[in-house]
Amino acid sequence: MQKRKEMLAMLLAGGQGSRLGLLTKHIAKPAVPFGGKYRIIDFSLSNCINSGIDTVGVLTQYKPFILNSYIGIGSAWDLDCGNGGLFLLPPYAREKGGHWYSGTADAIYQNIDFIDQFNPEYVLILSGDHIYKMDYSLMLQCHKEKNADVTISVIEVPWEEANRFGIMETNSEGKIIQFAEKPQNPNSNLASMGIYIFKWPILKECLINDQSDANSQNDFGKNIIPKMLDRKMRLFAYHFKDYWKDVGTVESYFSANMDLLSGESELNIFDDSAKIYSVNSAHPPHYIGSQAEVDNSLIGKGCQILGKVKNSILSPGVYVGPETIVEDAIIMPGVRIGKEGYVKKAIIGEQTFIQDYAQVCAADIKEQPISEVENHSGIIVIGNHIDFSNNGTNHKTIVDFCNKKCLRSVMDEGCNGSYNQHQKRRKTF
Amino acid sequence: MQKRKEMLAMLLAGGQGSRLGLLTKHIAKPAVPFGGKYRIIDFSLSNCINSGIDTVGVLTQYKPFILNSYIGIGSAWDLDCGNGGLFLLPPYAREKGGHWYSGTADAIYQNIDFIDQFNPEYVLILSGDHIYKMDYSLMLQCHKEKNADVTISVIEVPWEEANRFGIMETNSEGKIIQFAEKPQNPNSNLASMGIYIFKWPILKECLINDQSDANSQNDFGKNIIPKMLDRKMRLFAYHFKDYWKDVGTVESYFSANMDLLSGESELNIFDDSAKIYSVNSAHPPHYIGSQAEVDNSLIGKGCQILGKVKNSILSPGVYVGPETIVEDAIIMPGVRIGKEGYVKKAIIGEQTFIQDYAQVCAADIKEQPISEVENHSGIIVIGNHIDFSNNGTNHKTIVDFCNKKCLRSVMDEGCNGSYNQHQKRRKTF
Amino acid sequence: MKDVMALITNTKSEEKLSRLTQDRCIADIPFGGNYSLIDFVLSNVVNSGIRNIGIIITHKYRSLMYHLGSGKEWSLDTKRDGLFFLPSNNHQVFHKPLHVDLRDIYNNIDYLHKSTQKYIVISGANVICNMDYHPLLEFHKRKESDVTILHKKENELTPEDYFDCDFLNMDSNHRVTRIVGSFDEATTHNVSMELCILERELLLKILDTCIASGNWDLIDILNENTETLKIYAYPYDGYAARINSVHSYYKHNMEILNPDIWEKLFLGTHLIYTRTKDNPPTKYDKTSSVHNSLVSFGCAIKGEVKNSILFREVKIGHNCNVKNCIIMQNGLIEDNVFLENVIIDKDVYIKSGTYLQGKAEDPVVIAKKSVI
Amino acid sequence: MKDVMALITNTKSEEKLSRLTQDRCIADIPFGGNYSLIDFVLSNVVNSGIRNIGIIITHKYRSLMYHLGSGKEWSLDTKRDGLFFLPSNNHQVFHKPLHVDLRDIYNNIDYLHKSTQKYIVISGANVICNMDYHPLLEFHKRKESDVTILHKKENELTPEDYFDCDFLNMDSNHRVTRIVGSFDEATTHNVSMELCILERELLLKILDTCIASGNWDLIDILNENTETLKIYAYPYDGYAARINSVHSYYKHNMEILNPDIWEKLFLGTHLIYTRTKDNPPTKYDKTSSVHNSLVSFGCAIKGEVKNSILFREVKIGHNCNVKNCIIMQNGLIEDNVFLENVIIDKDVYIKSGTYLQGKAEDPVVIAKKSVI
Repeated sequence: MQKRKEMLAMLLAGGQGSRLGLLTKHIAKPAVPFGGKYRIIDFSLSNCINSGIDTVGVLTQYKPFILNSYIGIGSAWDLDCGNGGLFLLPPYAREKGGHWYSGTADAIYQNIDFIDQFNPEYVLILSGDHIYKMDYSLMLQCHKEKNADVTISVIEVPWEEANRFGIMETNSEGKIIQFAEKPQNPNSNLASMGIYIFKWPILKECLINDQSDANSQNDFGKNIIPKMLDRKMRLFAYHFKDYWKDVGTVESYFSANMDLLSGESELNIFDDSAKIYSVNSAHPPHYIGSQAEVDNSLIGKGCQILGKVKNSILSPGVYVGPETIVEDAIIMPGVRIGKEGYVKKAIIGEQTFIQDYAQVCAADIKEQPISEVENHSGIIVIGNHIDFSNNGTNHKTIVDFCNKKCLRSVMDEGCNGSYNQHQKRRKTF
Repeated sequence: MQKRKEMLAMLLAGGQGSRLGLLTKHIAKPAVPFGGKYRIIDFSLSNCINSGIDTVGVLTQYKPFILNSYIGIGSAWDLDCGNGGLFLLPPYAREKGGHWYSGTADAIYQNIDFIDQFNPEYVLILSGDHIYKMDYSLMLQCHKEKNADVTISVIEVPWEEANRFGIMETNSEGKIIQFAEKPQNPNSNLASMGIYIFKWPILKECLINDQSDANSQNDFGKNIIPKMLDRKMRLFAYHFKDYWKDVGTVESYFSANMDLLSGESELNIFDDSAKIYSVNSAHPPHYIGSQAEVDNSLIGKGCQILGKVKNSILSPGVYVGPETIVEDAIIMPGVRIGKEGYVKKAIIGEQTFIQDYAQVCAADIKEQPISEVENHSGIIVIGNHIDFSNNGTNHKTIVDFCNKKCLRSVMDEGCNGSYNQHQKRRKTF
Repeated sequence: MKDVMALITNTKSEEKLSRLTQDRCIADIPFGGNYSLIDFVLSNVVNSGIRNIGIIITHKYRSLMYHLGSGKEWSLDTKRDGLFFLPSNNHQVFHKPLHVDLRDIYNNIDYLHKSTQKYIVISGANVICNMDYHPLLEFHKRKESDVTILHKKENELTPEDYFDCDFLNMDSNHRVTRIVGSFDEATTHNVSMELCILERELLLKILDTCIASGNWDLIDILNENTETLKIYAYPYDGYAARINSVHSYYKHNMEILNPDIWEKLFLGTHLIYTRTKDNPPTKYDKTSSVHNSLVSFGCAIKGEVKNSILFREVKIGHNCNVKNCIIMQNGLIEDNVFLENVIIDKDVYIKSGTYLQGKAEDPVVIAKKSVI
Repeated sequence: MKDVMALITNTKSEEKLSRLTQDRCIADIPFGGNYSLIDFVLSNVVNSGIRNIGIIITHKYRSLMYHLGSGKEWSLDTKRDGLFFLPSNNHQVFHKPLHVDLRDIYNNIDYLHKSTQKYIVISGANVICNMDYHPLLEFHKRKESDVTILHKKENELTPEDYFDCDFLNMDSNHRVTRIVGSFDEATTHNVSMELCILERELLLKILDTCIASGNWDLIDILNENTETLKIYAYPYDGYAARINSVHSYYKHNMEILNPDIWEKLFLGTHLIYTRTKDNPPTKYDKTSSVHNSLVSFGCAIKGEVKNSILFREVKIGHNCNVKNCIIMQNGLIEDNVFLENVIIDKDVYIKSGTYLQGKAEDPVVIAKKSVI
């Protein structure tokens, strides 16, 4: 009784995301919290339902537990509908054993049977680590109008950054005539966003073809697309002009979060017409104390702010103690920061407890201090579930390390970890 | 805010089930339909919720797609509750790549983190291929009373079959003093049902221990339990006295189904007090035609019976054409059997179409006729999604093969595939 | 149909169904072995892609709310839109056909305001069919219609079947010239199916005129405006049954024993959803003999059953003879019972040896929870 | 608590809350920045492990039903038991305390019959607390009590707060000797929390006596039977607030700005669940200045806010000064507005330059959807 689907989406959510360091130590990249309320995958899944796509396969592989239980059957995005649905697609064992997904194209290849049962005309390939709002139905319309074999969503990037992307050269009707992965001397500044619409029969044939190529890395950007170009197939570019960010590194993750605070962010999460849905936790409204100050920040549910918060994003359930200053920071759910502390340009992982008087501020040193703390180009990242307040354990070492060596301030007056120094700074906030 | 769980269940649902032949060619064993309405896993999951267990991890590995989408987040069993929940646990990749589950104990070992987050006192280990109704809370009570390290559920088996099971020898208070896997000369007829309650800290220690043993197969029955016995730990047996069947082979699967038809089946699926829940499909009531006869059978929703059905189990959506006879058979969902056919002692896979006048009856020959048809000790098994009515394709070969060579009748008058012969038999039904 | 919402109104004129509506509304009358009447229109609406559905509830609605529950079975337990119960504060019985008392809708006008869809389908709950509304919407758009009413051409009319129908008089172009309440006035046999589509804005305008005029009968208002409003009739040619009396209830239940109709209604355009129940399959004993019957799940049959409809968990004892009967959920029929032309409501217990015979044109109705 | 079911009754005496109940019942009055009153008792019930819950609905219940939806947020969209709406056919206002009109329950007696649990908790919807019922059940069993009533010792009573309370007179063993309706007759300050537990069978027996006697007031019946029935009082010593007037509504909202009370109520024994809404986090502008306030999500704040409660999607413009206010969902406050001691209902639009000041003991209430 399954009716034919015009288009289904396959969402690649299995990558390790190692460039996000401690942020993906315990969870898959798409499950990393974002923007004081969301997880990264909320954007792609909300885009799907807002574009009228009700059938989504999510390819998982790396530490998927939290991602799986977060997604469930897609109820949070109304994807648990009778007709379609959300399907988790981990690698699996067959009669002759199992295969891990060895590349983006291989992940789709191993799920050809899954796609075939819906007998779709088109397949949309998405990544689970992009922050953007997009109506895929407009891209599909373009795909149909051009009678394309594949349509690739592209965005203009600054010329000086073009050498970091897969760059498309198009002719006047939008047909892709050349594709170069990270070109030294780019002829274009149209970068691939890693979002593809394929005619399913064509993609299927290309995937099967690619599998027999022993030299292939089974990757869309590196193998499938260049081969299609070689075979003179119809590749078209779809120009996307709104906000889009790949949050594959700590730096881009940090700046995408901070973009939400700049008054002019093109990604309007306050826009009701294409809501970003997420799993809602049962937190109460947040409380801003009598002595608190909150300035240019996003504050999530259930926070208790007794200190000062500036240019920061606080996820649900964060506690900021009295006389503590939090500035330019992203604080993950359930973090507790004690009193009279100072946090600057940092990302603090879920459920971590920062002790009273602690100083967590960006360091200008390159070394990796200790496994639970990382420095990514001046952004301090602290892992999940660490209790620095527990002075009895070996966490004390970390605390001392943070305070005394690693976490020197980048502020002009420096950071020597002294309490008086900190008091003075707090007053001039 | 996660509260401590007294006990959570881990359900082993990842095995290939190769002894079920064609029945598990496309799906995991726990997802195989059973009893005209259920899938095998319904029994274990219903037992959990009926025993008050609301947190269940399901370990999957072999072809889990249908199983995963059948289970979802456990709504069908009311396991999608705020406090606990049902969690699918496929093998996954870590920083250094992934590991497939190499044994029952290894599968639990790889999910120690999952269990630890609930901080349970006890862990219940279940299999996904048993047909039974059991209140695990009674077993837990026994476990607590004995202050056992592990309690193993056991059932009395006929002495002559004891050499096919893991056999326990117990002392007068139920303490296990000896354990033998498939003993030649059993001293006891108490067979392990593969259902264990462990103290979690003890199990965890045993699992970690077992991993460092390079010779271990990481199996509960073969390794973990014998080692615990060696270490003089407190192993107790819990006597289960009701209906229980491991449906790991075609023969046991067939007979467990047929047990439902014998008036005296100890497994009362009509009992309301401990319902077996399942995902309900939107089929209408079934229709019994004017010329139909139905005799000692279970008929599922949405069937259309125009012929004769005897001692059989028909799953939802089966069509039996006029003047067709179905006898001693298990027909899977959505099967269509044309007119004037004959099916005897067979299992016909989901969505398979049997053409008009076809004869599918048990053969006394041992050879494997063709890949879509198997003979298991006289029970014919036909695979899923085969359209024998499509004479244009190479399925014709299979049909002919079935009719003329493989599928000889075991009925006294023999089966020569002739239509007249069949007509005569039908009249004497 | 993302741009369409639906309102399901509860038919209030239930005199001829009263033996089945002692403690339920018409929308919740059991039908076809497993369903409530509302399941059909609700499944049609959902399967046509409509996701914003309001159900007007007037009285005796508890069992209906229990039946619909969270709306999960119809995929309506969603974050966006979903299923809304709209209480009518108006308890007056209202007899005009199409059975749309606009006061009920006006009473929930903020729901209409809050909804975002352009079109609205308004339907009663007592028509049984399996239909996709896409062609209706296409027709509505193509004709640039203001209001499009669904109708069916019925050639074998009896006054008994259609005593409370509306008939659509129309021109050759399907434009409705008048909606008439009796067969005598009708120029054709085009029976209204109590379902229409119009723009939400137009409905709001009509409600405005209601306040001004004090006339709350949609049919009256349409009849008064056949020149200014473009009212079209869209013909439905599939199987449809209208339940307005015990007579038609019995007749149409028996009708679906025809395998063609059974297939059209249940395996046709789409599936009909209903409340999930965890019952085992039906058990046929060695001694059973069942012919030309529709049997739900969880039944256990030992005796003879012919031309009958058994709802779930019906038990039929040895040596019973059940002919031309409808036995609702949980009926317990002991051994040696004879039943012919009987409708047995839920939870009835018929003791051994009972003999009950109704007439085909006037079946006996046994009330819910009776013990006989 | 698998063996306990719950009935939530709707308090009917709403004179002193009428400015907040124009188009909602008391159970649906917004509270604490994100909740409806019923969320507290419903979360207590669910978190105590009760899964079979009936809610008696009388009038103006549409918004309540919308709020509760499928029951998903409270994990009540289950196959077994779950959430049931029980219509009261009784529209008469009934003034006795504990607010249990047994006619409402009798009207749904088949729901009671169908339920399988041994005990039943009956509670009103207008008490705010975060409580686990396990100790109450333990107490009830230990005392071999017939009826156990929850109470709280209130030492700082004002007539204004407790004008419609019941007080429990009891002996040293917590056995209730009399339930009195006014403070003057009370021998202690033990205020009834409008929640009791008893066996379902006993409730059915009491309903039998109601039919015989014509007296449907549970309190009367208990008072008449203090010797034959063992009625005990179980003391609650956590934070609890009883909402029975605009005065107490305002007072208790302001009270939860105390961080200790905020923590006890929301992060105490368990979580308080409410309807899910997909709103972004709240945005604090560079120019904002917020102190001692409770702020829900989806707000955007540019001006000054002090000692106030903002529900979701409230927008506060530049140069505003908001003090001691409750602003419900979707309030749009333009620039340069001054508000002090004001309760603003949902969807209100306050234009630039407005100045509104109420008294602390008698706040201004701005009705839903007002434009000022």
